[in-house]
Amino acid sequence: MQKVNRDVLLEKAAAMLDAGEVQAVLGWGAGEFAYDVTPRVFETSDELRADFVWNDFCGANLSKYLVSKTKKLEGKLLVFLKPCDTYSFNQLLTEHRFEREKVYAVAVPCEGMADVQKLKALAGDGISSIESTDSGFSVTTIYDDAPVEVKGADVLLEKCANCKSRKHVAYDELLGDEGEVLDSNRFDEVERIEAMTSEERFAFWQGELSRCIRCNACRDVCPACTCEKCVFDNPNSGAENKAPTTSFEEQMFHVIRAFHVAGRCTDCGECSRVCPQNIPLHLLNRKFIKDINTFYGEYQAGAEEGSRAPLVDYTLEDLEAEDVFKKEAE
Amino acid sequence: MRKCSLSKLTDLFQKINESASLYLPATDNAGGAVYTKWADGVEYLDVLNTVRSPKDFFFPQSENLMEFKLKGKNIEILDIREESEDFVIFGVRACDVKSFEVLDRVFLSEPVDSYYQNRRAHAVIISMACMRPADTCFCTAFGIDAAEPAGDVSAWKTECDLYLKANTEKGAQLLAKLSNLTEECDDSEVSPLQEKIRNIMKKLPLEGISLENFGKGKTKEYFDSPLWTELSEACLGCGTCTFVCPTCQCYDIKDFDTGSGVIRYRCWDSCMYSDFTKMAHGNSRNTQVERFRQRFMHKLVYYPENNDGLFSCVGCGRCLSKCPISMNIVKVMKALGGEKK
Amino acid sequence: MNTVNDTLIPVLGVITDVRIDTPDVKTFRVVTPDGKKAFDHKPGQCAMLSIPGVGEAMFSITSSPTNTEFMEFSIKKCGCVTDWLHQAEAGQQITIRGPYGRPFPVDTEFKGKDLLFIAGGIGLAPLRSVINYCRDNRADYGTIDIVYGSRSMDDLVDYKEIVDEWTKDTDVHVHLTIDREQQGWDGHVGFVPSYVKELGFDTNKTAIICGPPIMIKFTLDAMIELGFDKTQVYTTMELRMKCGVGKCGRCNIGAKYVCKDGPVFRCDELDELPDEY
Amino acid sequence: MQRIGVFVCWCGSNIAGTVDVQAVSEALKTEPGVVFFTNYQYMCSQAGQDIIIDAVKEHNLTGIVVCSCSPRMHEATFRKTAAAAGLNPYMVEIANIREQCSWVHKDMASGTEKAIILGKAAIAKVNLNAPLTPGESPVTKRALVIGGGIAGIQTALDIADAGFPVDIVETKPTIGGKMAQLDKTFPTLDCAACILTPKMVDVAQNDKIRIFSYSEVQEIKGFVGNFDVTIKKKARFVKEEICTGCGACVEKCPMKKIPNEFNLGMDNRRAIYIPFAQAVPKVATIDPSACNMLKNGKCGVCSKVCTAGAIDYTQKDEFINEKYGAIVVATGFNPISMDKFDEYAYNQSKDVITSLEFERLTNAAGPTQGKLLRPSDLEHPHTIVFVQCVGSRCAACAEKGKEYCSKICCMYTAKHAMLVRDKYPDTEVYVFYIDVRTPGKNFDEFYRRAVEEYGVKYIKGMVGKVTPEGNKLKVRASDLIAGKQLNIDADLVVLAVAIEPDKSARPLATMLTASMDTNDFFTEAHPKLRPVESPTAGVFLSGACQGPKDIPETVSQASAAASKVIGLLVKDKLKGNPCIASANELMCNGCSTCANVCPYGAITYIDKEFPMFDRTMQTRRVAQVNPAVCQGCGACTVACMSGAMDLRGFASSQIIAEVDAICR
Amino acid sequence: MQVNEYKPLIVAFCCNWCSYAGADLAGNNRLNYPADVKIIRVPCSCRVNPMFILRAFQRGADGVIICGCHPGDCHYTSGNYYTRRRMALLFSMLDFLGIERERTRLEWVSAAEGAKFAATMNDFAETVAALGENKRLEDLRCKK
Repeated sequence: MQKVNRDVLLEKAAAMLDAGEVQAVLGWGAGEFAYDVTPRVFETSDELRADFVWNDFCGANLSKYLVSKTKKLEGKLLVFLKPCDTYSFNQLLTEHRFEREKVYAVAVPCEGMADVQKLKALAGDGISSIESTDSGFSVTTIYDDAPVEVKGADVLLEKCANCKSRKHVAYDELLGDEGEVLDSNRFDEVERIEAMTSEERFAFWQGELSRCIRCNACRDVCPACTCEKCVFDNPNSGAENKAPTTSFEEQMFHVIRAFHVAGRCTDCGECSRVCPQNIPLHLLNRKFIKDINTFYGEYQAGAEEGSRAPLVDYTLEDLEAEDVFKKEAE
Repeated sequence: MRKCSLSKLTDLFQKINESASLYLPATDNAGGAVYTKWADGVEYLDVLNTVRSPKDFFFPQSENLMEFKLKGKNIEILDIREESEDFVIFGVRACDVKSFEVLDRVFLSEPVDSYYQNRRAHAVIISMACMRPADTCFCTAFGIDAAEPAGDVSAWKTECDLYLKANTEKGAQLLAKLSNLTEECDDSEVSPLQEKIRNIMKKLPLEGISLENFGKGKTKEYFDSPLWTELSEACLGCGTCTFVCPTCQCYDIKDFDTGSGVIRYRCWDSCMYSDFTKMAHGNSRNTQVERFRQRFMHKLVYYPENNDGLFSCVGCGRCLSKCPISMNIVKVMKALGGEKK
Repeated sequence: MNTVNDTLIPVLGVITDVRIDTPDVKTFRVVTPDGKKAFDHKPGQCAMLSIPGVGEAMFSITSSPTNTEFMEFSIKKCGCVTDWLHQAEAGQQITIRGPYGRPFPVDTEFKGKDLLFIAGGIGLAPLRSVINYCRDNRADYGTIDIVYGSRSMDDLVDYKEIVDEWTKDTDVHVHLTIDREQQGWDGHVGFVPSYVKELGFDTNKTAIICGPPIMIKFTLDAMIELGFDKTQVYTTMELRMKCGVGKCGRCNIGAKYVCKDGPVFRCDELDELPDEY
Repeated sequence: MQRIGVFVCWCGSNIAGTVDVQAVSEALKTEPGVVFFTNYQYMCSQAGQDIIIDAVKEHNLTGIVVCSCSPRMHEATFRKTAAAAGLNPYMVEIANIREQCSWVHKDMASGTEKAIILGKAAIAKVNLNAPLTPGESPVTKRALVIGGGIAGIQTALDIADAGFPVDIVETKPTIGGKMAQLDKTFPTLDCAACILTPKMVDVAQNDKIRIFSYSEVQEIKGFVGNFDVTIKKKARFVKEEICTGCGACVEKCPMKKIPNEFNLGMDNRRAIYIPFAQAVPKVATIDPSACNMLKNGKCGVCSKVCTAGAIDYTQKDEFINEKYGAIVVATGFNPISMDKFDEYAYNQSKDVITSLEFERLTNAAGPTQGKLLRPSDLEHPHTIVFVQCVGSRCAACAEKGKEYCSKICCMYTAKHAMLVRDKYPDTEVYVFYIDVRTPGKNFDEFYRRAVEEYGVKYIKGMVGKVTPEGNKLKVRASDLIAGKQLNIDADLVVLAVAIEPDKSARPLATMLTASMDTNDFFTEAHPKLRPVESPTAGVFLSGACQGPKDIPETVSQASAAASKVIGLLVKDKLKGNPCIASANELMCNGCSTCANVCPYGAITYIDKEFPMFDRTMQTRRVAQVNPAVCQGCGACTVACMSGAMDLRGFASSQIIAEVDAICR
Repeated sequence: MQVNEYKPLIVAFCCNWCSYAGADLAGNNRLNYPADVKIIRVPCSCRVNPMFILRAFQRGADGVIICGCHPGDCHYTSGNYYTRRRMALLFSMLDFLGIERERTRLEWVSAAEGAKFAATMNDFAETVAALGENKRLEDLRCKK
């Protein structure tokens, strides 16, 4: 599926490492199977050649790692960024989360990343090999000698199926061709829920949130969640909580989590990707994004470095809270 | 061994449910399975594994331990424990059944945890042999036979029949209640099935994992390994692996002020969390490397050291499929030299 | 169900007396509401005190097991629970569970030995129980030396008891020191490790050290310099106990659980553990 | 936890009438931390305060909860009490059981229950209070007066008198304001110019006072004691320091048909002009919208005739930056627009005029040199109808006009009517009124003289419609006392138009962060007890910007404001509000979100080194709050995701404790 | 058995400069509103953290109202503008989650609007009472 070959990325990174232009490379490392790719810092070109991967399972957004990894290095860190990752990159820069000078950002075009769960649902469990083809995958399982052909479009990660932009908004160097900002249907699902009655919405979210196990994966993977200490971990915050003890705690955590990233969330979709319980967390973030767009004008967090987030801004003519629902009805 | 046509499965569930609440894997409406209290209309979902492990039955994510009422300088302690009801868990995979043994050694060792014991004593476990193990399965490494799952009753499911075999007194009692719905058959009827399963197990991609290099006395060998830094590099420090893990049992005890009293409750905690070991003396595991090492050392070295060589991992593969960054015990074992030569 | 006691369910305790030891240490006397000692314990064991809504915390029982009337806890103000306790007054109820941990081997290894207690600051609290136990069973032990140091005169815990009782015992030798010169102090000035070296004890003694980690480290070095073997030195790590029952998953150092295998360790045992403390 | 004393006030029967104070104090005694409780008739009285002081000493109290009236009333009182007892003043919390309980609830049961809950909330909060010490900041010993009318003039003179430098900023080319346009003043009938112009001269000659005429306030930053103000001195194209005010340029200016604002457009001025003879500063100003030289470079006459060489066509707006310790707002008033009042035909007939225009018509320096001639044909009017309450005292729902009474109209209308009858006894004068309001020294006597001695016809009733017909104005009105409709053929109709705050007031209020009421009058810090101060520290109110006022009232308020300013400027240091934000550096990640919402720019960032667990140091960017600049709004505390930013006195934990106590 | 009439619990966050003063004025003018309304004083409406609102619901509040200065009148210039955005988004989100939108409200009440304060509280209390108990955002542990 991916148009840019692994070797293009590899040679770029290896050359810069060997030339001493960067001290390390932040990329994706090979796993046990074709699909279990782990973000990894490579320090030598030998390591890169052995373990670096760029395939259809590199969904992980590497930008958040820059916060901690740049602190540990004296020199520069080369990072590979997909289009959506560059939005997070900008947003982190806006919030002074790492030093721009310490990063060499290499933009990589992306054709969308695959969701292993969807793939397994179509191809079956017991996967022994996955071959990427032009249109998707050829999957072999231990249960069948013949490979199963799966269309790439059918197994895209949610965030890729509703990709907002194939354009990189920040980089030092671009490999391959630049893409466009897309007209996505990413708010369709939000609208579907908005169209429900209040009771239906409540039931819908109770169903979803009740699965939450408060593993904090959504928070810990989120590039907008970079607090030194999260309110939910801080015994003095009044919100500390370790378990979804009651349905209130589930709602509290997810409302506040989404609120804290409102106006800052770039819609990178990592929260939903990593949720072990498949809770559509992106819908909460997108609800805020949609509302912000409707109430205060289009705003895409991370599109521009240094832009003023909607919640730290205002106009004298802003919508009154009581008019929120009238506006939505329009 | 007893046998029951799958067409009578609902009747079977009905019958079990008459004397004790029955729980079985059913859809979670999000592509996964969750243990659900059976009622008419709840369908058994023959998936390999539930997203959450069945440890919830005995060690729930949060449980109230006791209550306090405060008045001026006085405190009243309320013991809110109640005798658990009898219940039956159906469809527990061999790996998960093994996990109960791991948990038992923690909670039933002195001083016994009465909360856990209470629920454990009232449960009957019907296990289920795995007909379609996944690529993430590696239970064989821990000596678990997916073709012969333990539990009070072992079960096998074919296209048309369900086979049940009692392994314990509790199991036998349960099967006795079901005698009208089942017929006696010979143990050998499931042998071809078992054969098939064992053959599949050999073909699994993780078949090559070996535990030879782990267990008692290996602390010094691995503790200072430079590999931990690299392995833990991408770890987010979230609790996903620990919360989906059937054997992880770290907990925290916290107080909740309800306004009219204080509830002391216990909830899952995770050794991956940065504040987990923050205690009176400070924090003994300050970095993610140390926390990451703790988790795997515990499963592969410390636990076996204290528990006669029993590992605190059952190879269910949940962490393999759920880790946000795909780092897991298999990668750790292989990196540390846990592959068959 | 309610007939089975669970170790996590505490019993009620009443603070009957609060003694101000130092500016940040108070000693609390605790009994059950009917005036009895909550439970028996051995020297070096701990108890979990809690104030519902504030939290639980583990403390060394500082009174001697030979005291059958009440328990005492010397507590330094350093967190939620201790802050709360420090403002509590006599009559306040708290909850208590225990005893937890492996005690000092007073009835085995210590028997008949000359004992050397070395404490720094609040580190005296866990040792007080042992010292008094040994004093009360004086015949079972050889000479007792106590080296105790603190930042200043005002920071010496149990000063009154030390002066009024310990120093008056025959065969109990108390060596006090403070970190810096202070008006009204005519005793030794200097840090504990160097004082230990200065005092130059016989290497046939069994030593028990407790204090801040850095003090323990340097004292241990000093002892070894004096010719002591690590097998002769004991310490306690009760600050690393959390749930008390070895199940919550925090207190382990390698495969050892401080709650169950400790908190009392012989220093050579610690050497066997990975460096995570 | 604190050792808390709870003091429940009866406030006579104000609280005790609806709240069982005994029950309240009993119910609160078992709350955590409470070691003393009592109730008393008047806690705010000396005896009441003594109870508190004694209790603090006797019971070693560390926190005080007073269940009484609004903290806006007596929080300061009880803080002083606490201080007197040796306690930090910020260890006091007030439960408002009067304004927000006993006065709004009727029955004892619910009032008492609520009072107990409010008390619990206050106890929960005070348990988490920490002693606070106000920071100190220096005071710039200079005052700014915005507006150069009689209010501003009086304030400036009084402040200067005390020895402090004062700057006056006036948008018009001259100071003097509305009073300079008046003819006579009630009730003494002395000439306005005769009493005002000497004061204007005093201002000009006072070396402590600088006048920025033809100027506007552009930007205000800072806070009490340390305002940083940018003043825009608009280009008048005349060098102020050189111009002698001789008037030669005015005389020669060919642009003659510019409506003269000073005479409310009833005559004309030139493109270069001096508003009136006694203007201060007496310097010419070129109206750039009218001057040919400025518009197209053709003319230059004034420059040629100016022997002093004061004309400067290239002059630019000038921006002056100055620091002030205090700011006095004296922006005054204007009559409201008559555009919406078609019934009075103001826009149809020149002979329907406002009272202010009437002032100019009767003023010797006015367009008619003081002769009462009607504007349309310069004939002497024989029948004059005065209409009161035009746009004042309108119903709340009315689409036009003001709800309030403009206060000065009754008296000036009586003055006008009396003066007409005095000078022109042949003139018939009618006054239509709703009520005649004359509270004030010698006011009612004055009004009665108009009726009784001068024969002014006062008719209680409203004018329904004025219709111009030929050279007459048909006035249809009702006489409410006689109960009949009246039709009067008038020659002149004078409208006592409502007055409203000057339009510049609202943007100014925004700059000052001072609050306004719905009518754009500045709000005073307390309507009774602090009538000349704005709630914003360091901002004072003088004259009609705070509400409609006549001259004596304005002058007394002006002096009062001056005395408040002097009281502030004599201090060398100001104690700040200690209830300010502060960042927990251990939790701050330096994301700048808080700085983005701070209205005062109080938050900056520094790179700071923090020791790590492995004894290395890590540099992190962290927020720092300037305690002298922070005003304690708390916007940053909510913007901060991690909760690193908190507000002293209103900490999150305290508010949560209040929520919990209320919801318990 | 005594039948208890359902009384909603309403938490009102009032800014110190306008709305709290407005509430005081309502008191001065003896304008009635239900005793179910309990006011918490905050320096500015922008001090109200969404967490406080959720906390109130958790602990048993049936309605939460935030009152601040009218736009343009904020004592701190801009606090209420931030409040307006925050609350608009929060309220919309709560509605999205299926929480009754009538349970939360943001009102501008000036120091001069005692009557408006009382009228607002009467109206809000009535609206919340009509909704009945807060069931969707409650914490069962805090049930009395």
